[in-house]
Amino acid sequence: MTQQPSQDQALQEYLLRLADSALILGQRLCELCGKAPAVEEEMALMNVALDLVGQARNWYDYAAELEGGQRDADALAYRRDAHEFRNLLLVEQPNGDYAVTMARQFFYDAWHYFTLQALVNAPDERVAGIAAKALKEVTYHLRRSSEWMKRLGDGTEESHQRMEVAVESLWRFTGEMLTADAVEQHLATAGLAPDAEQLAADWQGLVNSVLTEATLSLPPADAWMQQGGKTGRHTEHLGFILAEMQFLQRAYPDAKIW
Amino acid sequence: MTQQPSQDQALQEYLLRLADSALILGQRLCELCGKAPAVEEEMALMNVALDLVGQARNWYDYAAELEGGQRDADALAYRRDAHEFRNLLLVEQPNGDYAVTMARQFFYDAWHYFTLQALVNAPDERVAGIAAKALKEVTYHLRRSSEWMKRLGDGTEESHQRMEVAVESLWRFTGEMLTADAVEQHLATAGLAPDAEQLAADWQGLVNSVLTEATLSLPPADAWMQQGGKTGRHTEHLGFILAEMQFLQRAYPDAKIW
Amino acid sequence: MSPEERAFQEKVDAEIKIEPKNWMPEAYRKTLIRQISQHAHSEVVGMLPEGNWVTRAPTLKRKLQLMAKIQDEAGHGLYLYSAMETLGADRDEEIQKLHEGKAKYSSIFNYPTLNWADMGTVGWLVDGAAIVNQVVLQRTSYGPYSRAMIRICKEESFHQRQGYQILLDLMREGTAEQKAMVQDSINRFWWPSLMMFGPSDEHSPNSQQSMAWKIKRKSNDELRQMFIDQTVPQLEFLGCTAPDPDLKWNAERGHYDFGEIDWNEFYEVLKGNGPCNRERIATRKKAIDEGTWVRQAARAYAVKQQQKQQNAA
Amino acid sequence: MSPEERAFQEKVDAEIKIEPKNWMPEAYRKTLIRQISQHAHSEVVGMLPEGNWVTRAPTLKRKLQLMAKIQDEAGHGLYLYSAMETLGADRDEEIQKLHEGKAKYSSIFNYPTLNWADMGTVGWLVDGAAIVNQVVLQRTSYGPYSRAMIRICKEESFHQRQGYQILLDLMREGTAEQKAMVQDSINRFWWPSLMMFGPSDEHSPNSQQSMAWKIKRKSNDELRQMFIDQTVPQLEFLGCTAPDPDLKWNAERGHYDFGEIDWNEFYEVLKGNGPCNRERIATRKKAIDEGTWVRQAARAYAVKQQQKQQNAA
Repeated sequence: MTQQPSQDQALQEYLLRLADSALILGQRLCELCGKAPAVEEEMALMNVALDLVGQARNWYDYAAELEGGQRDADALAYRRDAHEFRNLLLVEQPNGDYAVTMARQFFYDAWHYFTLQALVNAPDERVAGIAAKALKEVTYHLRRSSEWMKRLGDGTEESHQRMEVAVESLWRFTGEMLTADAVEQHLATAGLAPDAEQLAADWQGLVNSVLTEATLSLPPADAWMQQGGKTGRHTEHLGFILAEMQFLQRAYPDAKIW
Repeated sequence: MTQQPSQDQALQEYLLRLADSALILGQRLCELCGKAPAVEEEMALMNVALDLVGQARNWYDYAAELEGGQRDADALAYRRDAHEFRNLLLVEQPNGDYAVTMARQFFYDAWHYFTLQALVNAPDERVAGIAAKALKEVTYHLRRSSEWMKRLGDGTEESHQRMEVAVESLWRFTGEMLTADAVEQHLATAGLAPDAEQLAADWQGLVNSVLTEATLSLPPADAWMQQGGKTGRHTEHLGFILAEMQFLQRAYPDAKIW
Repeated sequence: MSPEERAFQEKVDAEIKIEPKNWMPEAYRKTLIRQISQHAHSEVVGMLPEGNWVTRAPTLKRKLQLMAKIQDEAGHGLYLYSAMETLGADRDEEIQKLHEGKAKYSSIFNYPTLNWADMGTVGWLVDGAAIVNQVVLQRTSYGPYSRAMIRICKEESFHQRQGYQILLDLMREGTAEQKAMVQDSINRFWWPSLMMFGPSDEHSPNSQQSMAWKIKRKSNDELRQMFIDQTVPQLEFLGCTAPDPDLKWNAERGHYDFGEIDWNEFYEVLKGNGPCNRERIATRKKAIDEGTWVRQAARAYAVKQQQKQQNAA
Repeated sequence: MSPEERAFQEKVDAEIKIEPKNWMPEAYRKTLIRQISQHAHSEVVGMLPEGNWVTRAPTLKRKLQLMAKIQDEAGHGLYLYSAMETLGADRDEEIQKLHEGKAKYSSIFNYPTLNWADMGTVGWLVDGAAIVNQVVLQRTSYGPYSRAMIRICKEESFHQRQGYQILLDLMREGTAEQKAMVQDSINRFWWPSLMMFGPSDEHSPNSQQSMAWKIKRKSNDELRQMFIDQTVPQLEFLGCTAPDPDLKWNAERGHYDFGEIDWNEFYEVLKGNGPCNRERIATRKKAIDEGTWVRQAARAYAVKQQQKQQNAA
């Protein structure tokens, strides 16, 4: 029984990681509003972003409950500074060109998909429920971003070149997703987080097969990986994202409703 | 004597206009840190920005005193939202390429120079003093930006073309500087703001001569002019500038020192 | 009138929808292409003033609502471009015209969104004005356009209620600063919304023929009056005012009287001198220009896939 | 040793400065060009982590201080490039090498600045470490470099005190959140600052010759120890801790003992795998590349003006 609170804390922390990553990627996609390469993409990007922010809200709601209700989902999203955010470094990277946007999405979607697949079976009904709903959405996200990897990788010479650059430049942010720290190891044994080895194998398998089909080079397996997002040590980008996203809540702290 | 408070209010409003324009242009120049076309330009841009933010602080200090001291200069700079800002629309426009950066600077410097030249003789010692100090700095700013107008206008074909585009695209924001509203008219009669007609004539004279020397086209005299900055109706850019600039003061409202 | 023309007009008069394969006068086709493409462009350009706040939406709920609204607008753009294509027009060409300043879009989107309450006001007033237009267009004579309108109107009405709710919440439970945002927003959007119905009837050139073809079904001034009559009670319910000292109920007419629109501003915005005309077009042009390589890649990939399938067969 | 070489070495030994026109060994020239260009690049790249916060400085006073500091750094870059040019090197070529990853700059700038307190810590620890190096370099054998160092050191000391004052103010009068920023900042910058002195002496290849030429005057480990000894009391005065459990006063040695540096991290950052290597170089390269047309225009204009003057004469 003495383990119980510590597992709750670990779960709370883990829920914030899931929520923050979804929110920040959703936010990055919001930045693209009106700037996508086609109207169809406007719709699809906003659709994906909408799913992600919705999922973030569900995870925040549960995290807030576990915390004891001092803060609600909006407080978690809008009143924490960068060092308190637990999102993956990958999702805070700038949109770049559409190759970067899509490579970032694909690497994340693949991780997200296998993560949710594990969480669907979590012994915590709430986690399993949110994951099940999210998994349906993310299955589509992954299909879509995989398709774009192939279209751009195996499209024209220019698109191939751009996608090679995108994959190479984002690769260093993928290691963090596949390495479990103590929090995640602890939860994995309780079935509340995916088994790290399995997740890494699944992710690498899928990524290898999609990159290969997309005629793209596979970055070296021993590439140096950046770490830090999950423990609040971010890149310089996150501060600017939050300054914009949180402005109204920060500037009008007395507002009770919006 | 019943006029006195109204003149103080007008002066307060006018000081905010001077301060906000200097601050926001300084902020835009800060965004260029590390991104200028040469190290010499890094130094010069930061130097100009430093002068402008310093001048803004002086004007804010005085405006805060006239207000009665409820707010200090930092509160004026960091705790007002966009609709309370009184800067010219010109200075909040994005940096664009270096032609845009320099055309924006030149149009502003020319206005700034003639404005300060008038304020040096203001019957208010404080205003005259701040203006005198600023005028020395702005004399250099104007010389520098005039030089760049000529270098880029009469440099290469590419630079000429870019400068033509820059001048044309920013022209619509220059009318606001040269049109006095009731506040400025009221102050002008008391010698606390430049005479609008004189200012417009001086500005147009200088701008015409520099553009001509720079082999650049003069935009039509009857071009449509955007208005609103001086009364708080801005372009969509200002909100983003403030979200970034004010983040720390907004996010840590309890901080007494920084 | 040729026999074909007569037959066409008889169908229109009998409220039978014209379908893509039916014969239609060339001028009817052109007018429709112009009108539907303008409408499609408006949906897409209309995403920009909202995109301006979607990254700054103040709560998760409002952010999700705004994102859903923007997604709907992209969807409307797509339906409308499809309806336009049934008339033989090319989407890329029409978009090209937009970027060259040769095609129009609703002028309202040349006004900036300057505070959060604008997300309410745009929903309430701008979508509200659009709906007044569009409700009538549900009965327009061209089938695909009429059907697109029916679907779009339903979603727009939802957006309009949501927009009004934003304002109502702020006015009822907001701080003084928030209430001031709402009034400021209404002050800025009131007149531009009235301008959305176009010039007054005496200055509206194409209206007569469009009425006969039932592309247009009510005059600009009629629609404007309808909008004002339905909007003023909502404005009063909010506890806000309009920036129009002449606005008042006229019991004799059974309508609200209102002040003279600043037609000078209207025509300046139309000419490209609105606060955001340049920015809106520049943003859209940049998106499509910078997306060229993406669309090319997608086409190249599709061709390769097709070839592979053919080779396999 | 040739007679020239002997004469050169005798001057160096006698602490007589070598000046640009004096004969010098080719290896001395090359080593100096490499060292001074690295130093110049470091000043310029070093503006970026501060540029990251200059738009967000929390008060006008701090903003002005930071702007002045950045301006000084650009100035330092310029002096140093000038000193380097006296050795026959070309600034553009050396900058090109930087952008191609062939020239180095201080690795410390590959760490991100993540909170406002970093603007204090960078001044205190990073400039502090730089000064320890530079104070010694004021007596370096090459005249122009030595003189540049004297001027730079003076300004750097000012920056360092200002940086420390930021931290002191936050620790004395700040909120709990602000104090946490300071400690977090020190935790992140402590080890990278110690790494600024380079590899330990046993792994430092070029040191011996540089010592003989008096380009270098103390070993990496000596300098590192000096820095630690002066910094720990300041750290304690702040009321903060270092992320090093082995850090403690050794009365016998009369120095602070400290833990083993993570040389793996050091070499990874050197190889380009630091948190910001790519971003820093990409930013600089973009600035110079996108500035090409500006510099070309300035040159073209200068030529035209010269011609005009000649024609007039």
